[in-house]
Amino acid sequence: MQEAMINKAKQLLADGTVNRVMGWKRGEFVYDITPAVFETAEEIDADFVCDDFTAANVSKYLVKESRKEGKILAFLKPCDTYSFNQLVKEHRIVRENVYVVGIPGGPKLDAEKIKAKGITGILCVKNENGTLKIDTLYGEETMPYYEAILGKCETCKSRKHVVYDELIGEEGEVITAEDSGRFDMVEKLENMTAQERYDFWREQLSKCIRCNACRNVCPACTCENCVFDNPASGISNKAAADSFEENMFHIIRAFHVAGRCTDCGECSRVCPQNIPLHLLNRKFIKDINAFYGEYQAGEDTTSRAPLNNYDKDDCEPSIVHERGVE
Amino acid sequence: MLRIPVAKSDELFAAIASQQTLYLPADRKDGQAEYRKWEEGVKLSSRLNTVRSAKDFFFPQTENLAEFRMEGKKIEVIDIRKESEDFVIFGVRACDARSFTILDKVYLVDPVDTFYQTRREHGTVVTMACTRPAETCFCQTFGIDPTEPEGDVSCWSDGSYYYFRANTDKGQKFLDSLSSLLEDGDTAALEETKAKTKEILSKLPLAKVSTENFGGDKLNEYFRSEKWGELSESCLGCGTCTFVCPTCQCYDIRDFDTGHGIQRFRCWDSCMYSDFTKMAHGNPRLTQLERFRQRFMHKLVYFPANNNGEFGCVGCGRCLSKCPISMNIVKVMKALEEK
Amino acid sequence: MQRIGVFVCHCGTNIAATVDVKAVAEALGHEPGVVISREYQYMCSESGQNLVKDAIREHNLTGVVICSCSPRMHENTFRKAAAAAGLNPYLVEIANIREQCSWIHKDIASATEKAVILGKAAVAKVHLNAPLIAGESPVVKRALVIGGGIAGIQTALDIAEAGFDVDIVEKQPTIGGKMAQIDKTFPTLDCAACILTPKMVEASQNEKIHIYSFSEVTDVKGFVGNFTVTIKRKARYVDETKCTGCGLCTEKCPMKKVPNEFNMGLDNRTAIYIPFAQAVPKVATIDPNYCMMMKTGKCGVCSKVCSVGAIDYKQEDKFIEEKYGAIVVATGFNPINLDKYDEFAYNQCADVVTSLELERLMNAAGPNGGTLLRPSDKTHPHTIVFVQCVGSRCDDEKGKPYCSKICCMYTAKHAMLIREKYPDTEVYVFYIDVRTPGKNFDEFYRRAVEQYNVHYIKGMVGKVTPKSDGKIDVQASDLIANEQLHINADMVVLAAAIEPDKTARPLATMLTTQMDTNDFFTEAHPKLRPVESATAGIFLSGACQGPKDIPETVAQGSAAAAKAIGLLCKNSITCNPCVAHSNELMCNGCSACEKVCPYGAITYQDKEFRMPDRTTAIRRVASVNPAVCQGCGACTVACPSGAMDLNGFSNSQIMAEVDAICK
Amino acid sequence: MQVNENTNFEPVIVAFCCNWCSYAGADLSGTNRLNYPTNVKIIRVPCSCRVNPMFILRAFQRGADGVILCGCHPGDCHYTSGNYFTRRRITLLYSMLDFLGIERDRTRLEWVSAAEGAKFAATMQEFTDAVRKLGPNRRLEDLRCRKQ
Repeated sequence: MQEAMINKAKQLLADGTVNRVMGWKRGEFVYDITPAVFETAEEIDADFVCDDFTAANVSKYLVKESRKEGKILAFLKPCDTYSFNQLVKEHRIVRENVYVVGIPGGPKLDAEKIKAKGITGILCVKNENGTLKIDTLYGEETMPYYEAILGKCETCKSRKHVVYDELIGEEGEVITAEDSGRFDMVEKLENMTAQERYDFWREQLSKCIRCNACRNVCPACTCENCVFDNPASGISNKAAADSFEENMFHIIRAFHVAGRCTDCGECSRVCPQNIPLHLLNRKFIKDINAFYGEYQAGEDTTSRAPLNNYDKDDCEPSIVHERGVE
Repeated sequence: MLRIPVAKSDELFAAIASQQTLYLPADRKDGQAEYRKWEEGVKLSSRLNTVRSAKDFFFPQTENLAEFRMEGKKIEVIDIRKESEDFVIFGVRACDARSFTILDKVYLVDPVDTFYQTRREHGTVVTMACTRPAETCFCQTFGIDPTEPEGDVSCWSDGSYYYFRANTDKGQKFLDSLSSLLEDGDTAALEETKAKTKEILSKLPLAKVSTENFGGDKLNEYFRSEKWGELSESCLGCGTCTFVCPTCQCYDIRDFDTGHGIQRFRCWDSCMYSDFTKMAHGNPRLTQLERFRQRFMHKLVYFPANNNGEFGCVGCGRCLSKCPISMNIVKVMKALEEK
Repeated sequence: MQRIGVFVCHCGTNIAATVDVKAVAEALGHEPGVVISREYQYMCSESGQNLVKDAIREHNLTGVVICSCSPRMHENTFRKAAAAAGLNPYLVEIANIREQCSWIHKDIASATEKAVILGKAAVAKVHLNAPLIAGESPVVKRALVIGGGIAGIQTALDIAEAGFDVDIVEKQPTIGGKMAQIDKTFPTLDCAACILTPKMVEASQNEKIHIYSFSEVTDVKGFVGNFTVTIKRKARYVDETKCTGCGLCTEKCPMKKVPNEFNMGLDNRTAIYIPFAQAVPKVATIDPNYCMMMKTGKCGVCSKVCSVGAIDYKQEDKFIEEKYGAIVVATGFNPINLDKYDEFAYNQCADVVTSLELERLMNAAGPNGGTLLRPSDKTHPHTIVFVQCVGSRCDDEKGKPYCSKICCMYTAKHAMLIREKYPDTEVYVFYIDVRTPGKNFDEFYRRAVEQYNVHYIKGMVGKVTPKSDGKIDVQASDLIANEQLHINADMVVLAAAIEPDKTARPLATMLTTQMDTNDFFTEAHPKLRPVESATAGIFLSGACQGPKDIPETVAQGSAAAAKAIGLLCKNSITCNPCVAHSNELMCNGCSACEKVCPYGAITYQDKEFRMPDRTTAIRRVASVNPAVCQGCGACTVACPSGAMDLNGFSNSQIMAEVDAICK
Repeated sequence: MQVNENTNFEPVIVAFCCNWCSYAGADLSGTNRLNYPTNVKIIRVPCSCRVNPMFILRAFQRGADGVILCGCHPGDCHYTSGNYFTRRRITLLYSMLDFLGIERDRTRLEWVSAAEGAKFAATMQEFTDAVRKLGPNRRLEDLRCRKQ
């Protein structure tokens, strides 16, 4: 796959279709891959990588890149195409300036999950028939492949590209909620008592260090000036000085992307404290689906976002009282 | 050397906790470690290090500085400072231990930050030598020997025993208070462990990372480097690197209206944030490139320039594993060195 | 530094009996920024207002808080008083301590405590109030009426009567609309043409009225008082200014087999045609789909016979742009298409007709010159069955959920006319209900039943089957007698539901007005603003808003005219200054605000900005038209970055109130 | 759920009312002298759709024990569609607060027309009682703002 992508990138650079390539650059270790823009075939040959660890969603970079001179080639995984489309819809990405090549998606691997097994000194990771063989400073370790799959890939919602100019590999299918199980955890929480839910979220959100990684990586969070950075908003803050601020930041963050979040899972991927932030977004998605009909943000560029829309027969907020457990 | 069997660690922690509050790295459900107050049942983590560094104990993420109360149209300033209690941080790694000396250079020089100072005075640092360094470790780059950690008390483990050595008066006092538990013992097994660790250290992927091309005199060489553009391109501008960093020491001061008074507090700030240098007249660092450059220039050039060549990094590797897009100081150093 | 004055009203004993007004004034006097705090018997009285005015001047106040009755009562009074004393009226805030405090509480201590909190909230808010200046926007003194049916004609005549220029845009070659096709009108049974055509002539002769027939609105820009409308003048291949309407061309045209729309396709017309004798403008139009000259280049008869040289085969669509202060929508209705109603055999049998077709069949200018004959064999029908509610009050997707309102009455009319003219004809009407609210309506219906012996049967027609002998079998149920019926009919007349014209939906988009799910235009308020749309400056006339009969349509046409005249009378409109505004530096250009704005007040522009890195960039940013914005604030919440805020109810003002209340 | 029935707890209740229906409805309950608890303090907004979830959270932060939002009945919005947007936003917000374990009875949305003075008073009484039963807001408060 990587080979085909490199060839495609070099070809499109050579024929002048694009003047830059958005992809991933190899790092110091097997897993520390950085999104990068390549301008020459030499750079691509040297550093371009696409493997089990190229999980980063590069769509958000295109907000800036698509406003630069010339056209850029972007390799987008199925999940990334949803983010891309949503940004096109919100006029954040200039579509004409991006040449989208759809590439197969994951599952990608999560180095943190390997480390959480106590495996340290990772030098090399190989998947051999469902077993990860990990070469470490302390000898070879193994673990089941599926246990190292990135959280966001475990509950993949779609292997279908919703936008592309060209496709490498075969097109996949949208995965149903039943098959992906992506709402299972939300449902589990919904079935807890209020006290249990409260305790769960206190435990999780109290870990927050307000590094803003979740916000800054989020392809839906592209505000010119975030309300949390704007002293005039009345709610700006830097570090949570009280548990309220931890709650508020995450409620508002999720609310601001409600109906726009494509469920790309980047927020939870980057959280240094492993807070399952995607559950908040998924709660909104699940509610929107249940209350206002199935809606997948980023699926198209024309439909009205559920929060900018209404139906005269919408349910009342009292529905909250009728569902689940108090 | 004074030692205690690992099996008796609960007894040891109970004894410490009976005198002062004890904090130590403990495992969280999610497979990561964090400092936690010791109480019955809390186990010392076997992980290499905590997500958040130990700097939190002396320089917490938020801290109240003063309060103002308004009575009618009068304003009263209230000093909210309370004498802090003595506390012990157990199991600090060599990198984090070194970070305290770096923070001291910022906060204990004139004008002394008395909030920081008070905490330093009340805290006893018990370090723990590393035995299983990770691929992200590069403390050696900054002259740190993880098998010989600093701190008020240094501690080693060979798997069977914890060995202790006091480095300061405070540390000595601490060990004295535990004398009934500690026994003198042979260190042969420990030396063997250290030797093994040293062998691993020499094989670390980042063992060769060197500071020789960096330092206070490199301002002109690197400030205008063309590499910054490419390096900072993918930076999200989040504060993860800053907030997991044991040596980052910047803060913002803000006022919060509680409804019955104003709380003046400080909280960590990050030079990666767009409003970090925002002033009344504007912002001198307008792009992520400038902000990104600042962070690394500070650690590799400005800090040594002002602190006798000491770098503002301890090689703990937290930013290497936590940066959402895996951009970090090692990559920056290597890129800058590439001419 | 703020200098705020607080004025606490006793309202006689209305407030003072349950709220310790002195204590309230005392407590609020200690609030930061408050420099004077007074109480008075009746703050709204002249001397009370003078107290406020004097304090404003004497203390150079920057804000005023009145603790009194509801702002819905006296906010304007105090705003005017402040303005008279030289303080911007929007620097006044009211704390409602009467309706929302003294009148609902009995305990003085707790009512006083609450009054103080409400006062504090108002003080907190007024700290953040900004002086607002109501903008003015000029009004173009010309109205546009879209649709030239009876609704549009009535509206245009009334507006012209008031002395304003008004243009009618009609997509057909003539004005007149559906009423021109109707034979007689209920409940008076007078001839529709006799009352309509004089109005058409009046419209065409009125100097203030300009008729753009055979034209369509293609674009609407602007806002109340200042719309710019693009009108497409479709090519009719006849020079309107030259054509005298002599009709010679229509006589000579060799292409005579064109279905005549005016007669519902029941007879034919020529390729060059004038829809009907009294058409306005009386100008010929060439139908390019049938004209031999246009299709094959061989013919040119009309051009040869036209003595004034009005024929122009090369004419093209023309676009003109006009400015208007007000727009009245009068796009009317159409009967629904009955293709899906196989059970009524509408497409299978020529003798199953719609009510509008029946109108033409009975009309003197119709295909049979006014004699009612079966379309199939031109024989006189002896048994006619009327089927009500075809597609009206319908649950399934074939029809419409609403009542078309006019069918009961016109069916009674048809039945009566037939029985009057052809007493040997049996007339059956199958109905669900007979709905006859309206002046003299029920009497009319009863006359049909009692005097004219029309057979009204409550029940549904199940199936209409054409038989080989030319008769039609109508199978129905009589719900009252509870029996199945078979009627051997000669003709079946279907009361087809009516629906808004298909052009209405795209027009609503252009006008940024709202429609309901049936594509009827939504009025600004269902009870209190029935002829205005929610978009300022757009008014609704006739059946485009909902099914209506002629008198109602005319009444609404005149009402819409009155509203438009009210607007056109003004030289400029004072805008509500409490409108949304966008901070362009923070705007993402995402369009969320635009999507939730009910008024189309938000537009996007690409603007050049100096970026942080000292480059310039084109950014898409929202801007609010203050003349159109009504200040609901929907956009402020839709905006994720907080770029959108609302004057008078800003984020910071509301949060200051929250803080003050919760403290 | 913790119930504080024996204490003298008086909840702080913030009511956001749209100018055209609910605020007028509140005025009407005043005009008709229909009593409801003094705990309720009303903030006037042009339309219920002006209420940002931020305001509701802010109220809880600053010490409110309950927040109620009132607007025109669906279909009767002065601005034609504002309350439809409100309904979606607030439903999702309340559902999220519930998801985080915040007591459901602390939040409410009620449609009150200008003619429904009696409904306004009854709703406020009912809501205040419900919040009083829940006791002070502890799960979504800011300790710094707690009254000393």
